[in-house]
Amino acid sequence: MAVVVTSEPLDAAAVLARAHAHDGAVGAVALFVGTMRDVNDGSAVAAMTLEHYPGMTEQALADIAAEATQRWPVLRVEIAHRVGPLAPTDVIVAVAVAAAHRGEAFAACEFVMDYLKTRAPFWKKERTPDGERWVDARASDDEAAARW
Amino acid sequence: MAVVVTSEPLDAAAVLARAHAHDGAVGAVALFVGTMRDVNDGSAVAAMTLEHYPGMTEQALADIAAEATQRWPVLRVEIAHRVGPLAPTDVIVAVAVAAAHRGEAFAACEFVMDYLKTRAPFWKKERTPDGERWVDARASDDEAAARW
Amino acid sequence: MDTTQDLQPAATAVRLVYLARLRDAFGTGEETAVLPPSVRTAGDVVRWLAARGEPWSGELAAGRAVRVAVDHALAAADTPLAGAREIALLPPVTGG
Amino acid sequence: MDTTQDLQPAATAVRLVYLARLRDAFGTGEETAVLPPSVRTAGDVVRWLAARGEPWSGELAAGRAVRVAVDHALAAADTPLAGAREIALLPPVTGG
Repeated sequence: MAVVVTSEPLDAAAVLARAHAHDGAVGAVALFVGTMRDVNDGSAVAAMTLEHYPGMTEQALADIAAEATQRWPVLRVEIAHRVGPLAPTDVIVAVAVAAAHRGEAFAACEFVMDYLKTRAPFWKKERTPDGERWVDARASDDEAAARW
Repeated sequence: MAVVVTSEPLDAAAVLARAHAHDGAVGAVALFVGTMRDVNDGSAVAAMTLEHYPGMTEQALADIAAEATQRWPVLRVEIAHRVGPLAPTDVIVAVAVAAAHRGEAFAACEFVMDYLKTRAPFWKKERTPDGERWVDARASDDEAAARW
Repeated sequence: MDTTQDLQPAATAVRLVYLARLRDAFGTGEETAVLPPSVRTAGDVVRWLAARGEPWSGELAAGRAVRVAVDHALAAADTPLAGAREIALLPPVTGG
Repeated sequence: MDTTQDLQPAATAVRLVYLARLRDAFGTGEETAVLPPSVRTAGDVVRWLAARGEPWSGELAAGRAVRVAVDHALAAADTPLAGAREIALLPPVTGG
């Protein structure tokens, strides 16, 4: 189980490989990759900065991974999150969950994403033709997290 | 949208990359990777052969991908499935779905796997210390597919 | 010549394909057969083959999970065979 | 010296941290403050800061979505501050 917060480009394939870990007990790996879109709420987005709360961020992600491990029989949870300046198509987040079977891998991966989206201290600031703007939280994210 | 059936080792990262396609409209990619375990139903499994029904296989996978594209607003569905002899930890299947948002990427990816597990003509034959055996279908797979 | 034959569609040969466990059980992966006119649906094919006796009767007994693909598409028991060129018998699939 | 002061715990300074939109609005990312004894919970901190007037009152008005982290852990409104060293005010998060 590992958590990475970095301002370097993220390699989703490396996150996937760490979760699978060449482990013969693993039958399923669910990977989610969040990437930067070039449009949001109807505006073109040229660039983005991801701010976070150093010190709390790593702990929040580790807590979410630990919670997933408690709720489902998973073998490994890997979370990597980018911070700092990003360009469209860049990877923002990669979450990989390895398990014996696919049901728990999918569920735990989706759970981690839903919790991360509502509990991990990251904030997106977009640069659009009209200037910079903080991204608003989505009600649908709260609803998604409330499912679990 | 692409379907690959191959006896060569699968590269899940390449499947992921094809789904994302460096496309600024993509905000989410869900990837599932099924890998060979070294144990099943309590027996050590040293090797496996994946048989399929050439001619039908590609069509069945393409139909499943098309169905996912109809049901959810997804941008790309990529399916790659291994056939022939496999060793533990080898990738059996990789399914990647790209979408604007994560909910539909997760749902469509899980749907493709559930349908693939019950409708695509693949059969696993395992080599165990007691000899070769065809793997039995799981009732849980039928239940998973019936959800959609 | 029996004139009632003229009322039936011309009998054409179909390819029958047996996969995985069924191929092992039947000792062959495929054969060519001319189906009798009474065999009109995917379900009819299974019952017709089961009537051959063992090992067909055991593997294809009512209640055994066998699926039929007609020209590479999964069929239901009542799917008509009209014009089919290849009919495959599939044990429950276990890929992925 | 006022003897009633002796009944209160010794006032200690805490670090107050403001993130993202709140940092921009307050014009500062952090400050050190000595909280009055009446400020005992995470919710109390928000109300105490809101009482400073604008821009605090607007950003921290009742009903605005602001979360509090006490020593790096998300807190509920009634989470006690006892012994807290760093209290952060977070707008709704938007990562991932």
